[in-house]
Amino acid sequence: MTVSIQREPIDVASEYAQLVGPQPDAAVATFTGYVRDHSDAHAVSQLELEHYPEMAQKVLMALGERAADQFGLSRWRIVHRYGLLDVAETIVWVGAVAEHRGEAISASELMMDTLKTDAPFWKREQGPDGHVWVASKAVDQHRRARWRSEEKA
Amino acid sequence: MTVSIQREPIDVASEYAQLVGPQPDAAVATFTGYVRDHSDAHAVSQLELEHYPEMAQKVLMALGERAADQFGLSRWRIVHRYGLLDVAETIVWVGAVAEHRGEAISASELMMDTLKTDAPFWKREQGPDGHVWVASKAVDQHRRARWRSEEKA
Amino acid sequence: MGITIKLFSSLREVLGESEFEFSLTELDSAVTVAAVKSALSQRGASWQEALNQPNLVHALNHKVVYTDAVVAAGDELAFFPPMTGG
Amino acid sequence: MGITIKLFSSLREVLGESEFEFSLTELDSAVTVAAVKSALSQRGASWQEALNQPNLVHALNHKVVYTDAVVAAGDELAFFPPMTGG
Repeated sequence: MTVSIQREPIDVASEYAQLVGPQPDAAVATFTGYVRDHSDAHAVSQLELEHYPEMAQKVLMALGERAADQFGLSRWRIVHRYGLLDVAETIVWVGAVAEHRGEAISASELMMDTLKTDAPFWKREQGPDGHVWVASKAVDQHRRARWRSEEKA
Repeated sequence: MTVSIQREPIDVASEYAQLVGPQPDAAVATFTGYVRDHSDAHAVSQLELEHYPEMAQKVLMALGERAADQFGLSRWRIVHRYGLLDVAETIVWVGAVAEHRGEAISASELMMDTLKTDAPFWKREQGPDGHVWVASKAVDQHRRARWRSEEKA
Repeated sequence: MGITIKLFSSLREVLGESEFEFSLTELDSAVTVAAVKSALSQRGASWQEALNQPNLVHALNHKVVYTDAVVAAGDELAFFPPMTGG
Repeated sequence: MGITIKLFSSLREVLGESEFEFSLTELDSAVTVAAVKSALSQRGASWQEALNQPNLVHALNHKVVYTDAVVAAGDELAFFPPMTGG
């Protein structure tokens, strides 16, 4: 299945329809992330997403393939934005299709937890005091670590 | 937020758009279940969903409210079909909106695991040997039990 | 004392009824779900068997209960096999 | 030996460069990421500081590596702070 790294907003309805196709498998889980109007500390008016294109493409493909392998997905898709985003715009969308709900839901969670820490994207928030690079969060490292024991060597 | 128990197919794109609204919160998780063309043992050509309308409405509302309370959801929605369904039609759709992805994803999983065993719907499959009532699965009881320790008295 | 009985899924199918009014005139005021099951079981072997299957679920006024729950006049008591929605 | 260096996010911003070719003529063939970092650190205090921040990530040909990874001619070596996508 496929990855899209794009400047354009994510068309969730279209992505969903393409993911499931005309004969859907039994279980479809999706996750969408949107730009918040605040961070922990201050208001946010815009979000800039810098990325490392070639590496991001490879990391997201490997991540989707790992999730498909681990959870027996029949279909999956990862879409990630870059560039300048307004509040309430889409940032990321993942979709996972499987025979059973547990597999689809866990795969979507694995994809999100892993791309947060492993995919080369960097967020810069436009707040009241100018641009601020977003710091990596301990909770994200912790959530990422939950999946590490199940990884292959 | 709301529950719909309906005969009509679920319009996933429309449900999604109504769930998130014009100013989405940061994290949106959804799950959709579709009619499979097979069960563990045989081919399935149609699925009939019987339900207990008044109780189903109450159970699904209580379940959504519990998920909202436990995971701090800003919005949620549960849609469940009844009646005669063809293969590849939608059966169920849940959506959960929260500040953080872990909460949205866990809430969607809680809603699915709990409605499978607690909401008064019964599936009857049309297979090669006629209609067969679907038996309750041990895996569903097991998944349901994971959430029990976190329930309030 | 009159209550409404509802049957769903395989119970409805096997017993050929989905909803009916049921009176328990001979019983005292503290009627339990177990007592209603006993009374209904006297309708015949198919009722006896269907109402004593090990996984039977009892819902009193739309809430799952144990057989020691007390039933009052006007209540709705439903019997059905384990739920299989979703 | 020539390699391509890429810098992202706060490193790119602080150091004012995003991509450049870098030669390590004076080093032998077994050049590590650590050796490249040392060589680049001699460009000045801001380089020294930026390349020695505790959470610096090193990606060699699009793969995260430790500082003992060996760099070959034509490789692409990127430096950046922890990723914050999603």
